[in-house]
Amino acid sequence: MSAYNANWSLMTPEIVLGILALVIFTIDFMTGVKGKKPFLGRMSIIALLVTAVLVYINRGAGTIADIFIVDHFSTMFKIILLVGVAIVIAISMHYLDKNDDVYQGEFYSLMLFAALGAMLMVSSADLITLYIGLELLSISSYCLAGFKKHNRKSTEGAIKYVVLGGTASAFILYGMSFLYGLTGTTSIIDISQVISSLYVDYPFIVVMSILFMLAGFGFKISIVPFHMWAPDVYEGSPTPVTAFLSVVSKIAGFAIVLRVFFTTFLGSEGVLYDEWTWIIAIIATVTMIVGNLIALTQKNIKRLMAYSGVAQAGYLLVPIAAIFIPSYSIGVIIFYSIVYVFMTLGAFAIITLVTEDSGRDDFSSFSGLYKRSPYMAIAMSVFLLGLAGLPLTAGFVGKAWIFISAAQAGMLWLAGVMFVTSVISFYYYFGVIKQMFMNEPNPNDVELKAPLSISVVVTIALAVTIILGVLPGLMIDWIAYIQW
Amino acid sequence: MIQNAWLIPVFPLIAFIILLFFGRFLKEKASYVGITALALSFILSVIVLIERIGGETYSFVIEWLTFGESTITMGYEVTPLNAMMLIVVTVVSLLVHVFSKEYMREDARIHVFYSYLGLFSFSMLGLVLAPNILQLFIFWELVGLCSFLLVGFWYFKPEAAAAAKKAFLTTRIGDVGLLIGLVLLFNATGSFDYADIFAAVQAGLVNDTMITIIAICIFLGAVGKSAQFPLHVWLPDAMEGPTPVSALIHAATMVAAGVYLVGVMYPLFLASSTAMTVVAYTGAITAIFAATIALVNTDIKRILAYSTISQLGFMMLALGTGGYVAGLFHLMTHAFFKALLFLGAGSVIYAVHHRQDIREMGGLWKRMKLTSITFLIGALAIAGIFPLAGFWSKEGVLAAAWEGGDIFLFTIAVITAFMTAFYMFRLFFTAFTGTFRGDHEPHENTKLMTIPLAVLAFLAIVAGFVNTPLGFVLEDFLTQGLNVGYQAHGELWLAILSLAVAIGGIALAWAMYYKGAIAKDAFSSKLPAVHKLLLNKYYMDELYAKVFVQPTVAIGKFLWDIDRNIVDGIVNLVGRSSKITGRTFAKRHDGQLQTYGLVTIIGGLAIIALAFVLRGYFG
Amino acid sequence: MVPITLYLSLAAILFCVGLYGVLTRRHLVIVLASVELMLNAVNINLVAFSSIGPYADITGQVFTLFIISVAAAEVAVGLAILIALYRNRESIDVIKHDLLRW
Amino acid sequence: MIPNLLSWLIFLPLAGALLILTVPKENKNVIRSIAIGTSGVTLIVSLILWGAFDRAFSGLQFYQAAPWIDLGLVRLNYEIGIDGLSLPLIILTTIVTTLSLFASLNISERVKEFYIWTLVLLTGMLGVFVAQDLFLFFLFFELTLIPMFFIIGIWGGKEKTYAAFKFLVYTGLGSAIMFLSFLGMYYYAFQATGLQMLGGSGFSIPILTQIFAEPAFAEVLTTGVRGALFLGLFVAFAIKLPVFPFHTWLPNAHVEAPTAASMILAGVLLKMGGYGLIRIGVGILPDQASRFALLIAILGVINIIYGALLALVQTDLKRLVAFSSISHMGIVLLGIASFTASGMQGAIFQLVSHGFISALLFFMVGAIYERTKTRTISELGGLSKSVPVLAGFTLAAAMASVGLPGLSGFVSELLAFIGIFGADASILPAAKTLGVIAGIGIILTAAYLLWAMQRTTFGQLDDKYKELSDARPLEYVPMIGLLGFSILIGVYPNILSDVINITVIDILSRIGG
Amino acid sequence: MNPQMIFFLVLAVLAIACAVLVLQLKRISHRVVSMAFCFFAIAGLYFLLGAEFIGIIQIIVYAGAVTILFIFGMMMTEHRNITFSAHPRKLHRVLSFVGVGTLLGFMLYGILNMDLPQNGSPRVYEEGTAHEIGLVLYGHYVIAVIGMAFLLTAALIGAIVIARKEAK
Repeated sequence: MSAYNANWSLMTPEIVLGILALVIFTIDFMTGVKGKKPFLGRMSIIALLVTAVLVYINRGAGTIADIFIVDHFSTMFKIILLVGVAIVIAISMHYLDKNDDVYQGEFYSLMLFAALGAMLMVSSADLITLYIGLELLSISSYCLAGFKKHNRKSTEGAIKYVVLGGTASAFILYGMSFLYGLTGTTSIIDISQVISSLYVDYPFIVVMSILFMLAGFGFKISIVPFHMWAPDVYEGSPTPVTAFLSVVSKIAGFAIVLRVFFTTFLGSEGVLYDEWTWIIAIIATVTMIVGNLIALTQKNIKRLMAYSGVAQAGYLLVPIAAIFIPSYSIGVIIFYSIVYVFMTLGAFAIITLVTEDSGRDDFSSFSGLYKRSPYMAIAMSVFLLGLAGLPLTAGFVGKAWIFISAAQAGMLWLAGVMFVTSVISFYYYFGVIKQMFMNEPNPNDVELKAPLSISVVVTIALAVTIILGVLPGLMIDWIAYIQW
Repeated sequence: MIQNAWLIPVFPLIAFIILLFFGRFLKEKASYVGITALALSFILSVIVLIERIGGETYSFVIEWLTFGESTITMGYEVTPLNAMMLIVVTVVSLLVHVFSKEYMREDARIHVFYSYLGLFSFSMLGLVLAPNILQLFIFWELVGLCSFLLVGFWYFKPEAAAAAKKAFLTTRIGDVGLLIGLVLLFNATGSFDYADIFAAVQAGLVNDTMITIIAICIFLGAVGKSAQFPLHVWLPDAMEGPTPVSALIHAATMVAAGVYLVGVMYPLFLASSTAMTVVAYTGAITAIFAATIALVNTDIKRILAYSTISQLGFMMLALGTGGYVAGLFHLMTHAFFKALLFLGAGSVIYAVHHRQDIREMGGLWKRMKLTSITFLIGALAIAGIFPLAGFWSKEGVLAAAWEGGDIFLFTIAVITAFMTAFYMFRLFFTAFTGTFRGDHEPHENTKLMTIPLAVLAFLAIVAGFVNTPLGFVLEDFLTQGLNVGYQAHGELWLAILSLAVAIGGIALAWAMYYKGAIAKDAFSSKLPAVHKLLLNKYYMDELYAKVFVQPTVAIGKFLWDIDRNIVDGIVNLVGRSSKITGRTFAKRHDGQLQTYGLVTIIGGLAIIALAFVLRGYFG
Repeated sequence: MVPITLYLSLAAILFCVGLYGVLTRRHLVIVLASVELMLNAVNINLVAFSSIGPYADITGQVFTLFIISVAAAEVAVGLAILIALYRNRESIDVIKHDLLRW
Repeated sequence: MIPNLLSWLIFLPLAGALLILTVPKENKNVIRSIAIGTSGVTLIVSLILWGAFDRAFSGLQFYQAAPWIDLGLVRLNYEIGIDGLSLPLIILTTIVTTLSLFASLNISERVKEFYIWTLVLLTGMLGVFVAQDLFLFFLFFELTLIPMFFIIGIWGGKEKTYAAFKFLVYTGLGSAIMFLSFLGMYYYAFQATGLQMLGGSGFSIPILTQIFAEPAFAEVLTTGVRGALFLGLFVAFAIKLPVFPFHTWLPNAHVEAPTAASMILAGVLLKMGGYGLIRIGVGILPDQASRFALLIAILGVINIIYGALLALVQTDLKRLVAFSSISHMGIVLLGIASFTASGMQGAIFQLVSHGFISALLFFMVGAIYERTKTRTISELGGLSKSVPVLAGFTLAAAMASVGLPGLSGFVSELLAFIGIFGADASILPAAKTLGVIAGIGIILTAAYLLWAMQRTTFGQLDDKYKELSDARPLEYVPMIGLLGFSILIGVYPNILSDVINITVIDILSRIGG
Repeated sequence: MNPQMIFFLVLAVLAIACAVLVLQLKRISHRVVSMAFCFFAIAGLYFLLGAEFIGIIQIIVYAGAVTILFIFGMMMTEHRNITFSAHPRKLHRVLSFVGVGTLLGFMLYGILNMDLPQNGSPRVYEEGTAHEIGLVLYGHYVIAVIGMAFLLTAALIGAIVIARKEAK
């Protein structure tokens, strides 16, 4: 119970990452204000990977004072997030290479702090830690979004993000305050034990606080109608930050949604479960429809990815809404998250490469990419096909598993909505593919040389996307049988 | 040899294949390939016929198609009827092959022509040898194809192309009827084999209504192929093909296939009096209908074409009134003399440099002796002058019509016989007598063309003797082992009537077109409306165009509009509307931070409201 | 003897005033201030629960402490971004910042 | 016998595609040779299958099953096998694809990609026909979308983008409905068996067939449920087949696609719809299929007549052929709807036969277009004079399409007609009326094809087409090949029917029970 | 009506009034001052609730630091008496008002309908709340405190980097 005699070794990865982040920050200090510092990027990647390895080594079960949990769930999500951040940093290295006005050391440090926040979030079993983790992630993200401070779009995006993010935090907190007030505890596990009886006593307030928290979390994972910020911020942010937001923020958000809803709000014998699954189902439906429909109209690749990310969040909500066996839904989400991380980051690596090369964010910068860099064009196509959920990519398997899980729960209509909207998404994903393969390159665009970091990221993402698409058993056999 | 009867169609097939692949290199020599093949077929046919007369019989089948528990077989068998038909087909075909060598000499695509002829001969012989109605149908369609190809042989002439299409399409209408008929027959009897079918019909396994429907459907096929009213419109147009083709396909063999079909399926027709009546009336109407048009037409080939239609109607009439042998007998004799007339016409046309209007001919008698004589023989034969072949067979038809008991049919038959004699001699007198009215002086053609004429003339004279009151050889042969009912034989008064009618017709033609005793426009000036009607072939083509073709195309156009604008329009609309919806949603992203907040709040409120209203937390 | 519902109601009102401010004020500084008002409302809630709630214990106040710190940090970051924005755009009118849209 | 022959069959083309990937794109002839070689080997493998196929055994042959993805509650298997329904279509696929590769030799731009996509497409198509697991089936079904999108989109005609996207989204929606029906089947089977799927493999076609045939499960698998599932499947496959009113993607796709792709599209891709309908719709839900027989038959007749009427008024030769495909697919529906051995066999025959014939027609249209640069019927004419061989084959193809005996089209029409006229009145009322109306369709088919021939191969030759070159030697390969197979089936249909028959009997036996 | 109630009402009215004034006042500097008063009022409420430590912190951080921060923010941007052109989006305001009002309605409905047990007076901690808070903060929530430390570092770095003025 007490934090004094807890097994602090459970926190090793977090501690290591924190220290490394500070070390990197210090090194940055000591090497001057400006200038290119690619070694910092490499160090950050190593730090993240080391942490990921530590997380893996440190797996197992244990808690620190009921506020910090290490279990399969958190281990898995942490690894996903750390790898995700590592990839984002690899992408950033190219971006920072191209953009001299961005402070490098601070950029990497903030990324690492954000990663730390995400880790804290994922592991937390207490509303306070959860909130701190969330804010650590959010505040770092706000800064990162506005990091290109001479860019009007970047700062505009950042201010929108701060204001709306702050409001969302207020909503989460307001919801939490009632949970705390009515139970006297902030521990998720303790709350979960009394929530059922609490619900009997104060149904209105309990549901209201669930909804308030859902609104706040929904903001993080950008689901309709809490998604409004996403396109603007995605468009304004430096591209690697966009990647970061669309992957790390979102997946971390999903992790806490799962943690909170599946631990706390399930209620004993699932009493409470009926109260929110259908809401989630409706939100998922609206999210998929709105996200995909708006994406149809986009001409800016980053905005497109934002709306596509909204739609993807909708897909990820489906297993939450369609609970057959909770741990099964978690498996589904984890698999899809893994897949989503690699596909999205692979895509963003190429988007960074291309948009930084052309200086434009619109579709036409992809025009004739196949002629400029066949490998990148093919890889991009694979990622987009994966996001669209077409076969031989991991996205196909991931989506299929979501469908099947929805079917198992008897929510065929939800699977139907998801499928139909996926087909709609073909239109815009293939729109990009069309740009790359069927249009001629812009006259002044020459052959595109990819730097090592981008190539490596793309290759890894490509390999994962295809391998998990063909032999998903490598991952699924393992995920499907873990009792989360 | 009879077991090798399958070789009879195979020889022309081999010729076809050779010409298909090597025709280009053979050019004019292609004709030898064709002629050799047909000669072989002919010899074999003769042997087969002799053996068949000797009583030998043979049939052979292999499994062709299996489905469920049913099996369809293919093979060949020799029956009296098809033994006779083999001879008719091979003889005419052989002669046409020979004739064409000269006639088509100048055509660069003569090898193609011969290859088509080979394919046709193969198909026609295959049709004849078929032991079941499906196989018959298969070859039936193939002869249709050949007809299409040959009518459209001069494809660069738009009329020829149109005629070819028309020929195929019109017969196709009948063929669909036939197909449906034989499918029904199969479903009713479980087999396509003639023997099985007849056994099933005899055993009463098929109910009467069904038999009638099937018989009429099958007859529909015959109507199309044999150019019976109302599907006769294609045959006159088919004269756009080379004349030897007209002789072979559109006079002697293919068009007779319809009659042959009814003959082959005769027991089925006999089982349904309704079907018999339909056949008889269709035949009668066709006979007189076509004859009336032939009265006024001036195109030598078209006159013969209408004559053919009319004669085919005659055959149908005979079959429909129970004259099984009479119909088939007339088929045989008609094949010879009509082929003769067509080849004669071909010879004339060739000589006058491809003019076909009889008003531009005249006086050919002096210039083309042999052709004229043989043509005259043919004309006499078709008119039914004793003792030529036409006399005997036509008398049989009249006898059947009389015996059938329907005086109306008989009257029509007699009137048609009169008209036949009249228009044939109108043609003869106009084209062969008087003065030449063309611009190129015609000459007699080479032996290659005249010898076939002579042979056919000989056949036109003698072919009738196989079935005379002195000995009904053909009848005995054809009815062997078949139950086709009582066969009527004409009495003497009928023969005299027939002869009288024929002579009357000739006399009238003589008076009008040779002697000039009666003005040529004696009738047409009195009945201009009728004349015009006849000249325009009763406006059948126009009627069909108005009633079938144009509406179909109009419906097609209408549906095409619907398809593009409505069916596809809805699809596009769905696509467009999702984009529009998307844009509407996207408009909420107006860049205003506070709009975002508001949308979020309102969305959240909507969820809360929904949750609370649906779940009933109020009160 | 103030019933807790009054505190909670006060918090709710403050929360909504703050929210309304976020949604309608055009001065960005005030918008950020409104966010702070919302957070303060939450704090009132927490402290009220912590002290006179059904399960009164100190955790609520600890939570409040964290929220205050975070809010301060958030304000700092927010104002920093605001300043950067102002340098770029010469305006702190919310409505003017609609470069990113559709 | 070579083990895992079917897997070889499916993945050989993929291997070929990978091999091509390693060849520099300048070596066009090497690439072409590899592509043709690969598909040739696939063809040989399929012929080995043909030879080794046991014609007296009604179950799945060359069966192979391996667990693929274990999702905890459900296992998705790599389950493949063929029966008399799959085999003819496999042969069709390999033949048409191989021959279409010959037809694509005139493609000179981005050769490498083209062949890679075509080979991937081949894998997808073969996969559809061998898959015995619904999930695997769906995977391959979807897989065919991607290459086709690229092929139409890159090498297509003027409106290629529109056509490619329409194809993608429209047929993608079809797959969506299809997969939803699969999920529905899985869900209800899952419920029916008390959440214990037999062997955990909830998408296996043989297992689902058993479950849906089990009377004990009728409480869960009510008529309503089955009916809804069947209708879902029907709509899904109707889009692919395509059936009026879901056909509008087809004319666009066919017209814009390059020749080789049109050949594959019409020759094989449409067949996946018919195959799926028989294999899954009729195979798993036979009672529902027969319940909706009238609907299927009426749609079939509408297809025949509608397609034909539209073909009649087309001015673009290729579009005419496309509409003729729609018309001909009506025969498939009609055959299925009859629920007789002959009708069912007629449907399968029609799938195969139309595969050859339409591919040939598209090839001919492509060859003519390549030379004259126009497909507008009114601008053509008299081609028999300048390109007699091409014109001859065009005519032959048209005749085959018309259903001339001796060519494969006739056999399928005959069988379908025997079926429809012999249909059980309790399953399909008014069958004969429908049959007669369909007969009108045959006349219309003759009408539009002959009219088209009259205006293209026949008639006066325009001077600008005087100097056209006739067929190149390599063009003979697809022409003779496709026509040859059509003739082979037309002359001796037993070659096909002895493979199909036992499976058809097996499928039909499920309806009675 | 006990004194606590009177104090509460006064402070509550003050807090709400100041909050409203923050939104409604014309001059930006007045608004910030009004905000500070609001924070003071809230601090008063904390004292009323017996949470003296939080009250003090509220004054130090909010009424002090944050307010100063806002003033800085105000000074560094537009600090004169700026008037915006007429609000172009009336509908937005109306909708916002209705929306927020409805939300408030929901919240108040929920709160006022809560049947909470009456807890006489504020819970009293013998050694003061600061002591208790200290124990819990550095005991149970030590992880959160460390996290907080990182958060502040991150905010610091971010704020500096972004707000730093440099020649461009």
